[in-house]
Amino acid sequence: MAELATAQLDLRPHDEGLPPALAKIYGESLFELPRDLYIPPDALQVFLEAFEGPLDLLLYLIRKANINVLDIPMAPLTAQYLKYVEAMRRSNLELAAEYLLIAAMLLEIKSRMLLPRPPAEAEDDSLDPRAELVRRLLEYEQMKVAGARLDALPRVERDYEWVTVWVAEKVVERLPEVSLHDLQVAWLGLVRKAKLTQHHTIKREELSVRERMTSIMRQLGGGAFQPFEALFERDAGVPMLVVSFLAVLELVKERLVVVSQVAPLEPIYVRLNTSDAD
Amino acid sequence: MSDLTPRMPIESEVSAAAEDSIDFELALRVLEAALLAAAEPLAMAELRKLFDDQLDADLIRRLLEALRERWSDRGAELAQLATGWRFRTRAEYQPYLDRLREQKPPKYSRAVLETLAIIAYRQPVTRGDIEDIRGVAVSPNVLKTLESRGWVDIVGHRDTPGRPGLYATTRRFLDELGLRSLTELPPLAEIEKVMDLVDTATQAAPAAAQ
Amino acid sequence: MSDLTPRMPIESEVSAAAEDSIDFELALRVLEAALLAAAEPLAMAELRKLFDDQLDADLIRRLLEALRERWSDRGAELAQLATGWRFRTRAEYQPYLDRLREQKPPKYSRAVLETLAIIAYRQPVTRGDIEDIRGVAVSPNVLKTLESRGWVDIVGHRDTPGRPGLYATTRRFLDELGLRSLTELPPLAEIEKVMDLVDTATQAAPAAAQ
Repeated sequence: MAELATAQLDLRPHDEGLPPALAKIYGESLFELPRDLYIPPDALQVFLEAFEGPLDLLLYLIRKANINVLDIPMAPLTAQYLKYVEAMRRSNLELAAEYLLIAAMLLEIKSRMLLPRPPAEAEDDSLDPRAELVRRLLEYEQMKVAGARLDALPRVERDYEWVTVWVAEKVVERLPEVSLHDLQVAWLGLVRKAKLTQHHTIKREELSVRERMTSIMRQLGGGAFQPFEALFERDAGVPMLVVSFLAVLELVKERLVVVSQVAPLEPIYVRLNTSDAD
Repeated sequence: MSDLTPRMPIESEVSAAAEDSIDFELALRVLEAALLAAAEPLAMAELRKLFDDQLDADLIRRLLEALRERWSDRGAELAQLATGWRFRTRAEYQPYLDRLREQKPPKYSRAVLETLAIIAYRQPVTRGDIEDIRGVAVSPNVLKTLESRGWVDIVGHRDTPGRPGLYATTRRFLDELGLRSLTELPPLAEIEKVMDLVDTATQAAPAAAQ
Repeated sequence: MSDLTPRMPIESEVSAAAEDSIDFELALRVLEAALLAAAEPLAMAELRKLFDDQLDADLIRRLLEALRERWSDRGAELAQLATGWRFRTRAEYQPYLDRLREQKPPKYSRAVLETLAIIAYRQPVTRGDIEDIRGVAVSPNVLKTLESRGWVDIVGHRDTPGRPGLYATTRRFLDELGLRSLTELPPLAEIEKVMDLVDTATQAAPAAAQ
């Protein structure tokens, strides 16, 4: 049977779907299956690793022998496959269960093909014992080719790189934004919480006085005496003069400024109330 | 800027356009800056946001075409991907860029590539499905490799004993292989026709086999 | 490519250069691709590595100048930094790019807002005043936040024990809130009326609920 197999399987090179080199053995690339049965154990190990499994090995045998996958000569193929399996076993190589499974499948197909079929069955296409094997081989080969095609697609990192240009943005810390509404709500919260009854009635006039108080305090910021008249802008109009006057009164009342006059009718001076000046 | 809409903004016309060209130029540069700086592909919705949604998608598409044309002879190119648009360097300069690299990008084994192909073309599939097709057990490392690259993930579970995970490819897989959708995957070898042949062959076969 | 060395590779000469221009173009594109893809600025040593150290630093500097010139009217620019060269987007397009970032501006805490409201409406006030109104201690951080923002400052000291600082709002506070004067602050009377209504309602509500 062994001779038969070798004789019938023409191992002409076939350049589709072959691993580029099966293995390196003693420094030489192994491109073809050895024709004789003896394969050095090291080589066998590497040889086995070159295949992705029994389907891959079978496909290789079929493609290499240039057999029509749709009309597989089961006897020689099975024989050759079994020789490799047997060789692996003899070399005590660990043999994946899948290889034995396919071996069993091949033997089963071969034996069924040797049996004469009942005429009824012969009518049914699907009952060619090889159909399932052929389907699996073709589907596997399809995915094997698809894997190679995916690998051939230009891929990031290997074939090109993403462009990510640095953003020139100045590091601006985003500051919280406050709206007038926020202030209203905050005050609302205070009123609700503290139940302010007296303080919270703030009229526009009062606000303008308080604003003027602040600006007068800024104006007096140096701590020195300033003439009272300096606090009043002549061109500001009567309402503003009143507001400024009220502001000074309020500042005096709150003891924030000190007003002094050396003698009646002498110039009036104002300065911030600082304790060390007291 | 909306007054640009009727114009065909192809590169050659840019210089011809009189007042419009300023806005057109500005829009092109804004797009260019945003796409150059983006860490991910920018989808149309984001590109529109650049202009406060004032430019419609059609116009932006034409601007992108103009931009792509403008980049046709440069070190990088504008690519349309599954999740949007992004600049990438041209493959022809990669040999030079590789000189700056400390380590080579990973090469994937046939086991990884075949598994990826099965997930890509047959998704969603369980590990069992993959093993059926490949005829061998699938090592956990193979799936881990693909998952950690962000190319596949589990999208659900099949309602069979053990509730095995169903694997599918991600948008990132498409982006990183330069595809806009799964329909752009390389076509499969035509197995259906072959299968027809199988049927025909098996009809003829019994005679030959006997 | 070394035969390029004697030429002055400025942009205007590129077209003039006959055979050399091909290599010059190639070198420019390689540089462009590498700089566009780099995550960090590329130092001269790395740029030279792109060309297997076959181009000298002087030539590369001239190439970079040519590249910079070529990018002078685009969405990004070539910048020379302390550690090397890199592309960066132009600051003028930043406002557009910012639109892609949906990050909301941070918010001030209630303590900060209430303190600000008290200073705005009741100025000048001491920290004690603020604490009286708020009914709780005011953390130094709260006032520091407002001071460092430039919205409040100390305009004087009250003549009481400890001479506490008097806080008032600044010109900048008005500017940044779009007010011409404090009198443009929202009148509180109306809010309080609403408050009264709310209070009445809440007083009425329990009765209704019972």
